[in-house]
Amino acid sequence: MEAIIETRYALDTFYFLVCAALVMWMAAGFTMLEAGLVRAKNTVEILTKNVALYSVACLLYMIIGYNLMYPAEGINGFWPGVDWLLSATDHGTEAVLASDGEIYYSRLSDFMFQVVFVATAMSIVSGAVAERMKLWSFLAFAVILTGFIYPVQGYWSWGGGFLDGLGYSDYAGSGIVHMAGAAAALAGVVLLGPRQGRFGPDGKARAIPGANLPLATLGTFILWMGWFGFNGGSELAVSSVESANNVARVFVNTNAAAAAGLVAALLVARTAFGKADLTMALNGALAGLVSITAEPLAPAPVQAALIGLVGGGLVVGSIVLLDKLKIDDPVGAISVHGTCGIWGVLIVLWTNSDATWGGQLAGLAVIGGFVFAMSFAFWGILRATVGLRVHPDDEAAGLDRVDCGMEAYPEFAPAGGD
Amino acid sequence: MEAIIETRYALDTFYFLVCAALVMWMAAGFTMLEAGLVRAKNTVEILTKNVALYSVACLLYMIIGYNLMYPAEGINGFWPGVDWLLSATDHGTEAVLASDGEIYYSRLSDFMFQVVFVATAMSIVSGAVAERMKLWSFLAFAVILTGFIYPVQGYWSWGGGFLDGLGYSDYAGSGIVHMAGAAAALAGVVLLGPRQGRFGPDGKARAIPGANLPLATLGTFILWMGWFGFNGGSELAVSSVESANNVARVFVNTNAAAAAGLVAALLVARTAFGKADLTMALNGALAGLVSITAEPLAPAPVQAALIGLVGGGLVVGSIVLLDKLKIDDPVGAISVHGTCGIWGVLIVLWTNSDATWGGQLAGLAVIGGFVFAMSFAFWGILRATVGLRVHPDDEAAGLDRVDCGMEAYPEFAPAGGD
Amino acid sequence: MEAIIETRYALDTFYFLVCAALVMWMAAGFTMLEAGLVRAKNTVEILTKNVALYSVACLLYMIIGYNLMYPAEGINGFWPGVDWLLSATDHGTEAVLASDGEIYYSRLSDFMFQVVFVATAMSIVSGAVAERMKLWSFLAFAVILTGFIYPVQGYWSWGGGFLDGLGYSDYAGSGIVHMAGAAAALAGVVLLGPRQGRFGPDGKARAIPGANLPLATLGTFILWMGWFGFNGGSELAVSSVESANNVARVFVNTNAAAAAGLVAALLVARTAFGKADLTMALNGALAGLVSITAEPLAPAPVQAALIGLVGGGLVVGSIVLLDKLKIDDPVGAISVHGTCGIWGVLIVLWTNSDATWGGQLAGLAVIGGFVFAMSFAFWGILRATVGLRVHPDDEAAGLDRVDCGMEAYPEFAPAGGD
Amino acid sequence: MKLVTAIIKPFKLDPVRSALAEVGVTGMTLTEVRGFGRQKGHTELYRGAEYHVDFLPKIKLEIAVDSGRLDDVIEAIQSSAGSGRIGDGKIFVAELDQVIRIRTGERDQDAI
Amino acid sequence: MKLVTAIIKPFKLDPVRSALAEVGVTGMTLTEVRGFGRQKGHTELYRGAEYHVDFLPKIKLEIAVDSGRLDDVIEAIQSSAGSGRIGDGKIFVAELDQVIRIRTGERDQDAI
Amino acid sequence: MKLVTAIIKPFKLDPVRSALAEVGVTGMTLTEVRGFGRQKGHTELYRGAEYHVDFLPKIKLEIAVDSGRLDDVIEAIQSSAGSGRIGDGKIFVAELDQVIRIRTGERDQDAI
Ligand SMILES: Nc1ncnc2c1ncn2[C@@H]1O[C@H](COP(=O)(O)OP(=O)(O)O)[C@@H](O)[C@H]1O
Ligand SMILES: Nc1ncnc2c1ncn2[C@@H]1O[C@H](COP(=O)(O)OP(=O)(O)O)[C@@H](O)[C@H]1O
Ligand SMILES: Nc1ncnc2c1ncn2[C@@H]1O[C@H](COP(=O)(O)OP(=O)(O)O)[C@@H](O)[C@H]1O
Repeated sequence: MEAIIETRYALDTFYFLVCAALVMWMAAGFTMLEAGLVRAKNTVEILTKNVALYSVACLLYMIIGYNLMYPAEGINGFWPGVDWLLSATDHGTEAVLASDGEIYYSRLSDFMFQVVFVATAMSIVSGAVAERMKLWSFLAFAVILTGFIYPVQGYWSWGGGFLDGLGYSDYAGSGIVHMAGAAAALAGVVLLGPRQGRFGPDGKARAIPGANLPLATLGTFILWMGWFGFNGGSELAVSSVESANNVARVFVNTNAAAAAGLVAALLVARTAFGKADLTMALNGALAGLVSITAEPLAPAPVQAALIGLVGGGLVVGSIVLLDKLKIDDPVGAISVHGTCGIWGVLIVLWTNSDATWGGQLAGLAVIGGFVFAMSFAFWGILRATVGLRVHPDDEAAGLDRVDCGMEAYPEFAPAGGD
Repeated sequence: MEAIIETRYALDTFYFLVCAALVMWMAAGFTMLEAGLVRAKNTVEILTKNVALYSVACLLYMIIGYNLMYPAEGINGFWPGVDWLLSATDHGTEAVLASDGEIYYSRLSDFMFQVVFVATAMSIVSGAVAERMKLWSFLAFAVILTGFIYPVQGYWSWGGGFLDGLGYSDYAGSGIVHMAGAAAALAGVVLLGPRQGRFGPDGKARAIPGANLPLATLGTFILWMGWFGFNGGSELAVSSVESANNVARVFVNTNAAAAAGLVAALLVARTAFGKADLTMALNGALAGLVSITAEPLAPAPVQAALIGLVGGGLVVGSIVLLDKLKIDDPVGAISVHGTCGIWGVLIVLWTNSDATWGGQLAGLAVIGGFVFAMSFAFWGILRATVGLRVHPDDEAAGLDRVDCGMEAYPEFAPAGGD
Repeated sequence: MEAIIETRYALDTFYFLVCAALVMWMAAGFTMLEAGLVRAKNTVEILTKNVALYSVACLLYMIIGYNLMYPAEGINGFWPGVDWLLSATDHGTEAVLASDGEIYYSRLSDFMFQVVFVATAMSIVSGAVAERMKLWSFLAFAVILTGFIYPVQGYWSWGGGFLDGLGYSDYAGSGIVHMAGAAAALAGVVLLGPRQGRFGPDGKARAIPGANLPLATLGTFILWMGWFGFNGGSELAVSSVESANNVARVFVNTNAAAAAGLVAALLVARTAFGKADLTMALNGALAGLVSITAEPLAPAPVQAALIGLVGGGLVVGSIVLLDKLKIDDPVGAISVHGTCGIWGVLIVLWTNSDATWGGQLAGLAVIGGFVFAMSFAFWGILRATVGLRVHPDDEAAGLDRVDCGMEAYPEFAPAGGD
Repeated sequence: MKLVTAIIKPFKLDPVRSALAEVGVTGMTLTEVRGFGRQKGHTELYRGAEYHVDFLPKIKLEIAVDSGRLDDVIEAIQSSAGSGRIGDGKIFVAELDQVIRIRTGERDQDAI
Repeated sequence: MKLVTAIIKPFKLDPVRSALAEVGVTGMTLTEVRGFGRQKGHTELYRGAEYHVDFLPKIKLEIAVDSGRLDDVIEAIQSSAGSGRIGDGKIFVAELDQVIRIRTGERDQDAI
Repeated sequence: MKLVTAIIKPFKLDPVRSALAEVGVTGMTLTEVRGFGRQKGHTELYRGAEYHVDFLPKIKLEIAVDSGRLDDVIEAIQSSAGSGRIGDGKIFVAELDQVIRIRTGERDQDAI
């Protein structure tokens, strides 16, 4: 019997780690997606932002974030209390055996899984503010988001804080991770303004095509794959028949929602714009994924597909709408993660009878409001001090030269001229 | 004891899901491989085809395909009967415990694994018909192949139909997946004709170099990695000593066959053409993988390497031969999956004493004949109605502009002129 | 009880195979990293080298290398004895059950895990000698390194040879794999000389920018992900509470070291050069990974981060120093794997109280000395016979045309002129 | 007929094209070039080693014009391409013997 | 000596090259350019926002010829580059003072 | 004023630029072109099928010079661009009517 408990502990831990590796892989997905959708002259900078933000997120979450989000004992439902540095100790074999199944996976495997989530939230931001924000201001914000803003609101739902008490239901984080990232991004974009030439003198949106669509496609596939870990790992266990079934269902639903989202966006774009817009299709897949993330378990696969389908349609509309509002989001991150994050949180009500309107709306309002407000404040401080935006000449010449001193494709693309 | 059964069920399910994620990843591999081997002006279109076909495959297999291929009860050995929509129910814990090991993994994990296989079959087609076929005709065919043609022939072997009864042996689908995909592709290519300028006025083949060989190489590595899931998962279990050993052996053999295929193709190309042709080497690795797929378990690793070695040599010859026959396959898909699929099915006879000449030949004839004939019919209907091929001017200008309205590399490559 | 032993055997085997797939994936990482950091005109050749070296490594290790490194019975602590061809037999169920936990994973899964390690060692070499070495000379060396040099020194530590007896401690191979690869690379680079134009007439280093930095970034992410398998799999077991905890800790530490290495290199480069050098940041992440590889288990996560941090700083200094010494290493492989490999082996002393100065220094001296000397000899023989370096005109025109007869990006980049 | 060749900064393309349209220019040919002149390039560090970017990206416009329109065209370019900063570029004017429209075979004035 | 500059559609390169070979042209220089003229570009939607492609890909061939061969060369280009559709391109002819072959130092006629 | 156009081998750019600097040339415009001439291209096999590379990569330098400096400039290019092997390239010289510096409006000699 003890051997069985050990084996199950081992299996659940291993499952967690496999899922963590998949979610870590999403960092590469965001990087490729964003690098494909910006212009050549801003590519090194977006790459640098992405590798650096992942690293900053991992370090900050280790230094403070994880302890904030999952405190040994929170001060109250709002404030988790401060405790520095991730502890290295893990559950002893005896404690596990004595716990009667309560302790069923390694603490550090939990950290590993959680740390890649915070990186995901931050990755959402980088795409939306691309091609015009100062590198170091961005990284300063990354410190704040991953070390403080994200963990605190995470504590409210997943760490046992007051949102959990209000019955807010968000399986893998449509709201807690995705909408949170989008709210931080939106605050940044509002303060930052659109890229030069993005809106004509007549106010109409003008396209700025991405430099490398195969890269954007690869990024989407990576994200799709990584999402199996993101949602699949959020079951938090696999070692019983029930949890194994659940994980399988989460995989199937996640995949179905993504596929339906892609098809919906492709068809909507074809109808509205007359051509098969690949970038919309890619956004559609991600929209489907975000939409199903708040509840990938309860729906039947066909329901999951429908949820993704609506998400895929929504994202196209949202992107066009943001253009109308002159909110410039080069990669569609706010629409994918924000609009569809909200949709995902609300549609939980359809399939999960435990969820309540009150709980879901409270979650949206609290997370969206808190993250937006805090982000707005920090972005604002950065703007007032070191500045958020590069010099217009540097924006014209490209951020790569200014911030990084090198070109992404020195032999293919003419560097931004001056 | 019950806990053990549960744990093994969980382990087998988890193993299945990990393998499914790896096979899903192959969709990215095909996409990158094909995007690297076409010209810049057709790249967005091939990307769109690939992301869309994967999505269509997932939806169609959920709506009808899976039930066709694995019916609760087939009508007879040929016709599985119709049953719509994937059911959401999975095995209850009690049923599992009572089954005496008969039920040992989640039904939905099985679906997840199977659905990525059908996508693989369809991915094979997109490469062969690249650079000249209409996007929407292609996607219409994808609906037919993944919703009907593939599942029906899949039922005959893996679903318990008549080919299974005839003793056809195909471990992971050299015939059922790969040759089937190649047969559908061949039918399409025959009806479609070669790309403009592919064969000179003198009838000699002229090269049309691919635009991005690093992408093609990445795609090959992705496929190689994903194949561990493809073949490794086809053992269908891992939780006993024997099955675990088998999975390990399948991994080792799969890897050895790919490595040997690559080396063989590289050396053959070097000898025949005088230079180290990277694209042939990549095809060689895939050829080795396809060759071993019908029987990756029975051979000793050295035998596996020899099987892959022959496959790697065969693929080079097959590509040159198809050129002679004026069959234009931009990525070599028909040679890799068709020629080596046949070789893979036949060489089962060497190492698996249960396989019979009769069974293997029957499998090849039935699958190849059925898929080719049905595909030819559907492609033919499409050609007669909406048309298969883009206008010659549009082909010259590039499919990206016509079908997708955007360029893959707007800053690097001049768009196809007109 | 028997069922439990079987399940644990299965779990440990499966874990091994998952880790092996991740390490195999590192081959793609090295390929993309190197393809991104060379010029367009040498890209096909570096791709060909990488796919071929992986294949050669897999075949040679199967033919002879594995048996050399892990002989049934070594002749003595220095010489393992010769035994050809990987055997196909694996542990029978009875033997496993009777072994009292001694035999706990499949032999072939062990081979699978080990074979991807040898490929890693060889991958390190290809980057350092890029853009000027003859393809076939390189592949000849790959045969020697993977079939002989690496396995023999591997036997000394991991196969039970004399270094093991001296107490040399190297968990996952900072020395045995990484420094070994770097030593082989250094020997090659010394005999090969720098690329044309790399050092000015004044002796000062001149930059030769890489052609595709998104590819280099992707490669780094792939390596980072694969390293979870590299280090995580080196625990060799996961099925008990303790081993599961250990694997989790290895994951966390590996990730922390990489993140800290990246941040350190980015900051050091920013301070020293004035700009955020992306390529240095990427090297920093890899430096962190190599640094933690000799002991990813003993450190607390914060210690792991510090170890990686120092590694990330070291690598920048080492790259600049090698430039001063006119040692031309296009991708920084010698600094990443050599300098940080040494650092990694030494810093084991900080956190692992079993390690001794004597053991660690002996390991460094023996491995570094043996691999460098043997490599120097073989490179020297190759140079004296078939030659190591391409003709200067061919180097100017690009290796792609000479060795492979094709261009990596025929539509984007002008081929190297002549 | 004259061939006017203008080397301009890439981001000035749109204004120059508009200005030319206003003086009745309906055709031109654009080449991406790199220029070297008084405007100095820049030195960067890549992995700690220096590299010099001497040639800066420019756009070359070639415009065949009727001699009578020459001054208008020059004036249009000059007023629209200038940023007042070094590196704004140059205009070269050369004589054209013949101009032929391939499609119709029209020549000279009619072909422009 | 004359410098013949032909702007043609990219897919006409092969026929033009053959036609030139037939009239004895053994050397030329090719540049990838983009052209703007009567042939209108196209407007696309990318993510729902418009962008205009005004300049279309063209190929520019520059051929130094002996004045005596000029008419043959023009004729060869005209007959091989035409598709009869708008955008077929232009031929410009200008005078060359000198031509020098770098390798040998040969000049003018001999250097072509 | 003259416009000197030099077609050279790409790897000769650095020596040519230095040689030009020595004779006082401070500005030039560079275009990546492809050349066809006596130097034959090469035939490759890609996946067993042939393809011909007829046009080889070259660099075109355009240099506006004062007529008085013409000979120096030609001499500088010729002595620095030659490798003595076929395909070294050509120099073309043509008359320029006008040169204008956009930034200042300076003309002709002053604008070079
Ligand atoms: N003598 C010349 N011949 C050809 N092109 C020139 C010459 N001088 C300058 N140019 C071109 O004009 C561009 C601008 O010249 P530059 O001297 O930098 O600035 P400005 O014209 O403002 O003095 C250069 O980048 C180059 O392309
Ligand atoms: N005035 C001009 N100066 C320079 N190039 C021109 C001029 N007019 C046209 N061209 C070039 O010729 C190409 C074809 O011209 P266009 O007017 O579109 O068609 P067509 O020659 O059939 O009337 C253009 O794309 C452009 O490159
Ligand atoms: N008649 C020509 N008109 C324009 N460019 C030419 C002509 N002949 C040669 N060239 C250019 O000069 C380059 C070198 O010419 P080529 O005949 O190969 O060698 P060489 O100058 O040594 O005889 C060619 O690649 C081409 O760009």
